[in-house]
Amino acid sequence: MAWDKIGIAKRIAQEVQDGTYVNLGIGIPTLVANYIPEGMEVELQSENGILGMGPFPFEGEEDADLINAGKQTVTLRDGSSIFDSAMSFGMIRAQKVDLTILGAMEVSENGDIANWKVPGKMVKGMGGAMDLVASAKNIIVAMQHCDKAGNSKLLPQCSLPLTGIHCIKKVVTDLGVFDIRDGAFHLVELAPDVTLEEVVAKTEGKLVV
Amino acid sequence: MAWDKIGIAKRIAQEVQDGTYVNLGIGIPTLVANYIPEGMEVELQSENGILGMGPFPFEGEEDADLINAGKQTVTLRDGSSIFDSAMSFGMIRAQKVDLTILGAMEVSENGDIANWKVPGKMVKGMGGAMDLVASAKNIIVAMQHCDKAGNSKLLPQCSLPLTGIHCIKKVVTDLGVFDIRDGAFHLVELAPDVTLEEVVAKTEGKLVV
Amino acid sequence: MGFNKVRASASEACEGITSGMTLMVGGFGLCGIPENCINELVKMGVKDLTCISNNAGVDDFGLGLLLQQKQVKKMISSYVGENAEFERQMLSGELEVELIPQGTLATRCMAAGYGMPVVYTPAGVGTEVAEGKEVREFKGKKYLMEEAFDADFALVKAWKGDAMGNLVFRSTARNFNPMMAMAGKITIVEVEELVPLGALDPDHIHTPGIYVHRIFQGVNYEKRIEQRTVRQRI
Amino acid sequence: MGFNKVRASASEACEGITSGMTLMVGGFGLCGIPENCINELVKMGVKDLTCISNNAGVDDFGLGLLLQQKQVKKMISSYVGENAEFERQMLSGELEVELIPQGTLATRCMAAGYGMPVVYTPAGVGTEVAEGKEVREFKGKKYLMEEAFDADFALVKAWKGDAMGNLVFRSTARNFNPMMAMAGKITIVEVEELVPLGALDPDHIHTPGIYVHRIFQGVNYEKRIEQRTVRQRI
Repeated sequence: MAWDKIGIAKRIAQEVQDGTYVNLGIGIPTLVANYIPEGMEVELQSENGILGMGPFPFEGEEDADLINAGKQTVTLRDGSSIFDSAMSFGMIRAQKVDLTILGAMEVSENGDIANWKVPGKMVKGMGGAMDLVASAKNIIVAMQHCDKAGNSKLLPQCSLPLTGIHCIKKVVTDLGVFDIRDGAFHLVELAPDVTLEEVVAKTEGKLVV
Repeated sequence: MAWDKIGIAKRIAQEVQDGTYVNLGIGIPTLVANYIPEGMEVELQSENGILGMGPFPFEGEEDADLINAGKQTVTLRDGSSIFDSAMSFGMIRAQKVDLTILGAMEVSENGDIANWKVPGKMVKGMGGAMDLVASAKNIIVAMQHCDKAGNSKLLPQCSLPLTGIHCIKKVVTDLGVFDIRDGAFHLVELAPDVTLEEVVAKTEGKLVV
Repeated sequence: MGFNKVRASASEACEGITSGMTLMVGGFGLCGIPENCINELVKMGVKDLTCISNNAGVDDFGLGLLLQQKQVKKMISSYVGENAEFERQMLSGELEVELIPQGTLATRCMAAGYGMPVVYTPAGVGTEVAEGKEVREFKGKKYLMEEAFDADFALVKAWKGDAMGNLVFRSTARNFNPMMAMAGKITIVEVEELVPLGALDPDHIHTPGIYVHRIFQGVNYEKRIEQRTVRQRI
Repeated sequence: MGFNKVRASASEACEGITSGMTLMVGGFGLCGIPENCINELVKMGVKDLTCISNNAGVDDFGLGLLLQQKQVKKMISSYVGENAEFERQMLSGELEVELIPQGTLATRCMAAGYGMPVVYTPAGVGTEVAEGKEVREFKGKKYLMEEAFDADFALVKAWKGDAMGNLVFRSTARNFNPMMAMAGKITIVEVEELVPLGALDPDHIHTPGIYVHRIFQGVNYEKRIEQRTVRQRI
């Protein structure tokens, strides 16, 4: 059994360290918040201007003025703060956010990432992704190992327009965990019941096992 | 009778317009606040972080946390705001402050100003003066026409280290009011009982009468 | 006369906005958007607008209302995905779209408000966003030079404000509003509540009034929620 | 462990500051200065410090205390006039002094906190401040390129703070403190009151805790007034 989305999120949650500030992208990364170990203190940054983001509100307690970067209604934890978008991206550029977790369409063996644009398709925009990947000290990508057509998303080089270059340090897919360094994907861990052969077959970029 | 300090301040107060933001330097410029016509709304900016600065506090009501750029205890008017030094100089650079009034040691006929340093003497620093003169839309200098030795302070070019270049639009001295444009001091008004001859004799820079 | 910033209505406040102008419009998604000003622009019928705004609203709310009326020539945004009419106009070439990173957008507004002609950001280095831009290295890291925005008007939504234009924002409805308020050549602010002078604590003001040229109390705020997400009570 | 930012005393908070380091020190004049940290530095006896601070205190208060003990190698300030010992050391060449415009000082701190490698400012163009600096013209106006500051520690004074490092400043004691808090590689904050988590309104926080590494409640604040000016009751 390869990891499902929750499996990926749970595995990434193990990478989160106590006493850190973390920015979670939309999709699987958002799920990571649910699996951060009890007793660990982690503050979530939302790039629209929150530190200390809490869970979704109880029904009836939604506040139109309080949303996250995915435009979802959220809550604030004790000790949270609100700030404007310039300060938010200022703290991102100044590398005050310890860890960024985001999704991707493609990642290359030298750490490039493509996650915002498919030529010929409707382009929605990069939002804050380019700022995050250009500045973050530590970035983990959460994604499926292959696209729906079965093509590897771990590539020698990205074929889609880039979001950022030389920035991704770690990828967690349904098949396993991979560190990116020295121009290669280094296998760190296989997902349960995933074989090395499968990973080799499905990884187009340089793989070190 | 040439103008005394209060006379200079009163004359400059006539230049202040209703509904404007004004930054007053230390010395004579500070006095200007006392002579702004009744009924006129003017907000004073203090570059340490105040808009809407009020008069000195009543005795016993001084607040160590509330001072102006001259480090004097002050008060806040209704409608005032407090901000940090970066925003304060940001609004100065962005030319949101309508008028800056400050003192000078020398002003040249092309609008240069020197007011921070005398070589060989203890140098205290430029404080915010260089930022103010480099950015302000409209700057009026308040000063004595001559130094204590009787030398003109309205010069062809400044002899002291500069604070800023091509920035001063108007000078009000004990002898009169002078606009600076086209590389000359243009006499606008003589102080009471001051003769043109005296001004001509005491103005070393190019004078247009 | 005095500062004379208070306006009675959106229509008074929006005077002088004409076709072809560049407008900054505050808000993130549908949160903290100047609803009254946008409705007023629809009424005014001004066209060929260039809008600097992080998002483009949804079909029937926010900037989507201007798009429906084909009043927008160009959008400068970071994310525009929630709007079918937008997509149609963009794909058909009726609407020009410049997509820029969200932090770059925020910082280019801020630069205008802080009197900085340009700022350097690493966002977009090595991507198509860098095309035509100066790339410069500082301490071993590459940055793009990005210019301060230049907008004729900024349309801003605040929670509370006073007659001097001092503003307080509420929660994440702050987002781009303070920077845009600082950046507009003329800044128009609508507030949910116009409070008496002296009612705002000077230490709590997010945007000092010096940046604000006109202010009015808005009406009928809908404050629509784009993604209503809740958890169950246990 | 968690974030573990709270320290019991100035002495715990200042751990790791050693001779030869560069420190940012908040405050304007004697207003909003980190009194407890400065006293602690005197006790620690660290020497050869480079201090980035708008002013240099007076003879017996503020940074003047460090100058008395000859602990400062270099001051980077905009105005330093209120201190006889300072003047003596400067004229004798014992103390190196770099005078820079006040706005440049503020903006170079801000640049560090905002991850901007450099900023452009017109302050000092055509003066000796411009010597050795890049001058660049944008839209017909000349600017100097100024680098972000790089400080080992920032010593900051706030009014209230919480265990997460969120800060609220009081009145003009704010001044340089928020920017320095954002700019230090390690930021140490002393507060008049350490309040429980949740006691600060998230909308009123001036400095989000992410910038703050250590925080403690200071003691015995003197808050000396440099120029006591009053008006008479009529």
